[in-house]
Amino acid sequence: MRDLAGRLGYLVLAATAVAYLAVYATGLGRLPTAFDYLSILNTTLPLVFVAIGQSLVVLTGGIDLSVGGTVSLCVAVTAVAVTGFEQLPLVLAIGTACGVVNGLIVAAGRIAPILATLATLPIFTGAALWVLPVPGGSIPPQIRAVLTNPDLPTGLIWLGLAVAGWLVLRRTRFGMRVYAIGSDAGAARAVGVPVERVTFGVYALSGLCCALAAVFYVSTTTAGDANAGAPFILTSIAAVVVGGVAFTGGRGSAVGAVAGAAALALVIDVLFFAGIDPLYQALFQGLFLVVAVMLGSLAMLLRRAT
Amino acid sequence: MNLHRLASAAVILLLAAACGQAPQSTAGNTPAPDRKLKIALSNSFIGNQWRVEMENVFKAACAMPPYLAQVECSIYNAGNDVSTQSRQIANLISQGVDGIVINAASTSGLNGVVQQACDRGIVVVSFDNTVDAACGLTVNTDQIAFGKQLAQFIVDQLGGKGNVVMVTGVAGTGADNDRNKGAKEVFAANPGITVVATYSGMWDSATAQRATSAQLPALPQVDGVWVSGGTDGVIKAFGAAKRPMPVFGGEAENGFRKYMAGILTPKVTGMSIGQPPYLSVISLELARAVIKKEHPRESITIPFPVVTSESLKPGETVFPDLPDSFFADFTDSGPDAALILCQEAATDGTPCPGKTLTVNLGTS
Amino acid sequence: MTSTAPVPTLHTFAVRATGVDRAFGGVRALRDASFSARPGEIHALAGENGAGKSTLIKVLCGLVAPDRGRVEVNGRVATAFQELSLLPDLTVAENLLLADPPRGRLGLVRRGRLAPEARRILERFGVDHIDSRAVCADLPVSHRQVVELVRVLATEPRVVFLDEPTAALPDRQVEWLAGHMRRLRDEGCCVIFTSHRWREIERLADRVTVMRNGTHVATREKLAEAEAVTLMSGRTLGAMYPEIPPPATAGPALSFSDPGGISFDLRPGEILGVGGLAGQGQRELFLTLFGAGRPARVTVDGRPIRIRRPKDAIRAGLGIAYVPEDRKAEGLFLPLSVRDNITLATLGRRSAAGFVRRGAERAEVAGIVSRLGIAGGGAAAGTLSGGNQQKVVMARWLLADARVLLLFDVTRGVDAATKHDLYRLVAELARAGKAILYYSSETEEIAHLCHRVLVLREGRVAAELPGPVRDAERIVAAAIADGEAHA
Amino acid sequence: MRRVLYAFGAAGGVLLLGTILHPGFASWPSLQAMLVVASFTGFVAAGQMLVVLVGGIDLSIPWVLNGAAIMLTTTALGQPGRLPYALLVALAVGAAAGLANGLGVAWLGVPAVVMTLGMNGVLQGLSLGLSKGLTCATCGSYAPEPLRGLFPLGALLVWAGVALLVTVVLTLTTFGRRVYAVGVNPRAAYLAGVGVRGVTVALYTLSGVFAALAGVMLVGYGGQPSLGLGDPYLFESIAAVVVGGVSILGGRGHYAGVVAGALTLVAVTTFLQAQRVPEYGRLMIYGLVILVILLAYGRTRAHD
Repeated sequence: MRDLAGRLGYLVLAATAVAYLAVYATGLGRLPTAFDYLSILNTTLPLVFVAIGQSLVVLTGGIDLSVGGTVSLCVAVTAVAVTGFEQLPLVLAIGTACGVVNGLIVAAGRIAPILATLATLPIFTGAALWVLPVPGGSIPPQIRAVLTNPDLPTGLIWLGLAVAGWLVLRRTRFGMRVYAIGSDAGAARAVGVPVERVTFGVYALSGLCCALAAVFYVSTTTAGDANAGAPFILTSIAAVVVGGVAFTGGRGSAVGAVAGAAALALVIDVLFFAGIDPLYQALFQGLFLVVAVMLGSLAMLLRRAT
Repeated sequence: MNLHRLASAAVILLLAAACGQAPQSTAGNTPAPDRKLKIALSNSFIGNQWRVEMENVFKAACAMPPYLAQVECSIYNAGNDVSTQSRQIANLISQGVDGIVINAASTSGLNGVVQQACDRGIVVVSFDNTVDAACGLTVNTDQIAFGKQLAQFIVDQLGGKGNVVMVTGVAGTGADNDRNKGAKEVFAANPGITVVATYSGMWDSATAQRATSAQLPALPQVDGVWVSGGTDGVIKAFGAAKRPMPVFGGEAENGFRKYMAGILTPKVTGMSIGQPPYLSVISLELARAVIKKEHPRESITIPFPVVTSESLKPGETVFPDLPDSFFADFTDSGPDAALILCQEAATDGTPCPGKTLTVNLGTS
Repeated sequence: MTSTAPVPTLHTFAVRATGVDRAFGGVRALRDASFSARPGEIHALAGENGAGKSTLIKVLCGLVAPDRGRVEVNGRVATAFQELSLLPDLTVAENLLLADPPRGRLGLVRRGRLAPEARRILERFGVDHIDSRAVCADLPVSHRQVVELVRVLATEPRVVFLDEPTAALPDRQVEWLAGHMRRLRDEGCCVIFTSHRWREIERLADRVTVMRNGTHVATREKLAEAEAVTLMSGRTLGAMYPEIPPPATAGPALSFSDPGGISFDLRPGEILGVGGLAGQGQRELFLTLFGAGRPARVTVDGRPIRIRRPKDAIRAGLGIAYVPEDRKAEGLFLPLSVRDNITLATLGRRSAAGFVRRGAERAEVAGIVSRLGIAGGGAAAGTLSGGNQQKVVMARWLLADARVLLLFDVTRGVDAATKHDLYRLVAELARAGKAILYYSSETEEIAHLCHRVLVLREGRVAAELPGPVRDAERIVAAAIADGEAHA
Repeated sequence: MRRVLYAFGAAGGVLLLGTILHPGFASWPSLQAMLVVASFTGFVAAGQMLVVLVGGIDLSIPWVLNGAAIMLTTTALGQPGRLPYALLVALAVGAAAGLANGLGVAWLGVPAVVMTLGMNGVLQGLSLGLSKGLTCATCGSYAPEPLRGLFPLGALLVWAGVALLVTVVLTLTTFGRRVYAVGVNPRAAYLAGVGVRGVTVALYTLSGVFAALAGVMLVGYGGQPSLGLGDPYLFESIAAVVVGGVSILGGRGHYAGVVAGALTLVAVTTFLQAQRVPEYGRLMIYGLVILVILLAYGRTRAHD
């Protein structure tokens, strides 16, 4: 049953995918085409990356509300400053720097993560507005062709790399320590895990993931917007919980969060093809979130009962 | 329980379905003349009155001749989330619609998917918060002129001398920036005018009221107020603080116009310019006309309806029975009107009884 | 207290602490404590609960910085903590190999190798009945304790601290542990352990250091139990326990009958001891009776009553009270005032229309505080000493007029003087007609304080001894009789 | 208690700075205006604080507030006679939403973040769907006159009433004692016979009621609801609660501090606007102020 809770993300994704196929087929009388899959892939990628970063933080028992600001800032910088591949490291460095600031406040300042990142959220958002006061900017087509090519599934490569990156991370000592801290920070410290350093690293990685998400965002939309990050705050948290990562830390995986992100994207399509009155859409999205997580809680309860 | 395998199987099924399907060209460029056109409205956020009216008039227009017979309409909201809106537009492409009318969550955020729609021969018309993508058509008012005209009105009323407050909109959006830019140009050109405060009302009456209330006590005498949106809130704040009413230049909220018309007291002197909600209907007509090849493939800029305290007409440009937050310019007026709509179209989205809608796209 | 002896090149000590002070909040856990242990010896650290053993270990292994004083360590240190330091959501293998996981090329952890490698370690220590892929939270406590010990022993340290390593171990595993301790000692390692079982200290230790009240009392090679107890408590063995009055002859205050194998009557004024090795179902029994475990059926004054949650137990027409061993986790609200802590369970009785009647409350609190001699009445509960904290929890239930007291290891972590107070209090409560169910991890206490002792094994009553038993060995004997068959 | 003083100190500091740079910044009319604006945050934060006191969080505030505001106007139809009934309906909407949150969190074990986030969506869908986007032309969606007449002084009295009520409930009643006990140590509270789930459900319900009250007051202030009415209050309520010295881990904090927190936030915003700091600078300074206060509290944590 522990396994069921851990695999919640895959199950929800599978169920949503089946529902998607069903409503699509009944609505249009055919199955989705390559175009549909490609556009799902490309529009989901930014959330996938933010969700990976968020899941790392949640695995240590924290939460990162500042992802909204970090994504906004990196989107702004990407749209304004990136003229070729050589500037991409700059964006990644800025995202990581945002994460480093969070990491310092959380690990060294010993401020609760939700508060630390609540405070840095407006700071990063303000910086984004400063960089890009009006939506605009651009991204060089050669970058777009490689990242989110509208005609070729290049996004699959990056999705694969992201998942592979996670699997590699999971196989480092750092990865093991992330779980150790989330499971019981006090005990982890007692067995010699450098809790502060790992916590710091996790927030830095979350910042890096936000930067990656921002680059993909600009690549799909071809321009920047300083308010772009705001929706990612709550959707990334939703993706993480739907993906079966426990809020108490220590349980779940970033791949689950990726599945959760994909499921959330598919829900939009399910609602679309099911012809739900647009005014009621939020209702179903809210229910989806609560029910998905309730299934997870139920699985845990059953496990405890056995 | 092998749920994991089950899940994998479902995903594989999904992918298999992807490979099994040959990519299909979706929409033909010229539909058969007898077929109903499919035109969809993709709106970003339904969270304010203007957007609701905009959808309502769209809905009403679709239920009125000639659209009733010619067009099959659908409406989608994306909750101000760019990726949701992009998903919806992608799904519209899959559905094979003929035209998409967009009010965007981000002027830049939909460029990618709009380009894809264009590539498939779909006519894309964006309005209000328009899309940058070059292939798409736009229907809009001139936002810089909006800012300028309101500012000029204030300057003229004050005789070129006095203290002015600017209440701006949602920072980081194109419309806010353009309006502010226009206004600042005019104020800067008049050395007698001092801008004593600039703050954001978020295009929301309640927010504008709160921000103004908090500001006012620290402000010197204010002679004119330029408001990007939420004007009635600003007036209420002045009233609550018992400050003399300055000259207002603002949006087309019914509440503002009620003050201007003296329906609410105190009567204020002002100019009200609207971003008309019927932009959605004009966009619908443009899309229809372009698809039917009745109109060149061109963007249009429509003049915005302007009223002053003197020119207001109850029942036409100000509505005593409707809420303050209502946008009073849901219909155009006058002999050269782009279109005439009835009240219930805006309030309930129901068609105006026994009326055929004629939309004048102008000569452009 | 020679503070700066030059460090010899050939170390005569493996660890050494000199003049160490350490306080937590207002409580001084260590005061001018000194300690030294040599390589190649098994060194027992003895002392009552609250004497500072655990804190000293934490200071010696570097987990807690001393406020003052000096700590020297030679060689790699590994520590098994009293409160287990296993990570509950990780597997046994991950826990064992967290510090040094098997790595392949690129330095990546070979996750496939984790379980087999861990299994090899478990085999090496002869405990391969534990599944290395199991998640620790799912294991029984004794297995977790074994995993914790294996984790420590497998690192081949030069200095090993084992804090109460046998507390949750069945006897056979104690033998197993003893074997490994001796092996390490013979390999030149310094093994330091604490235990509350004198038998183990006598059998295993080459030297014993006794601590009391956070400071060093004596270090000896041979130490008889009687003398040790005197050293640890500062008083002689016999004087520790008060006379217990005979129980009332009235009918039972409470009858409990569990199809699982435990049933008993508890009479007013009776102190019924629950003995046995640690983790044999004592805690579950107490929680069940209090409604915090499985739903329970009890008979009170001939009436059957169902207890499904603590509220039921507290009401139930009889007032059952539970005083837990882990005050901080289960009993107290540390940042709240002593008053708030004491009156929480009885707020309803001192309120009018939902408002607390503060006058009545003040008077009652003042009464109970002075009756129990709780020091620091107005302060936050967190600033009190362990003994006073325990009294605060007792006070809560005395105010509630509880007729049945479930006292679960209430003397854990309490200094000798307070312990003595608590014994007197227990006797006094019995005299006042309270029915008391008593468990302690120190079997001595049960042997001396109880009218009757139920010895539990694997959740069932293995024996019932009439009390006072006086000789703790008899309880232990009853607890382990034919126990080997199960282990 | 020290944190409450810090919070008031912060508010006073900002007002002082404002007065130095802008004479009249802390004059009574100015103060009164700021107090009114702060009161909205204060209402919402009262509920948020109660939930935070037991280690929870309420993210459903924006649409509970909106839903209640819409219910009020569509029920009252602008007629003073219907006001009491409409008030009851609006607050009941808040209570129902809060109750559902509480039941989900306490009985079904759904994490508070998820439960309340989902509830926000559910309420958004229901509010928009059932009110058809609020465009009920016949109902003249106005707050009845008596409610509008509350401003400014009446509203401040309502806030003072709420402050008094919350403070009295938390410090003088048995319920308040139980709240702190649950917040500090839920397990021990359960073992002391406190109905932990009941307390939790009650607090979430109250949070819903306070969010609804904020909606009612905002409608009275602006005269009518707008759909984005609740959006600013989500993060602002959390910020007011933590600036007010309430521990996010639960069990510690006083409403007096939250009042100071709400005032501080409004004073900072007003001051920055008066300084004509551009939007991006305002956001950054706002964040920095919260951060500095948090760090100041962080330093004192070891002592209390």
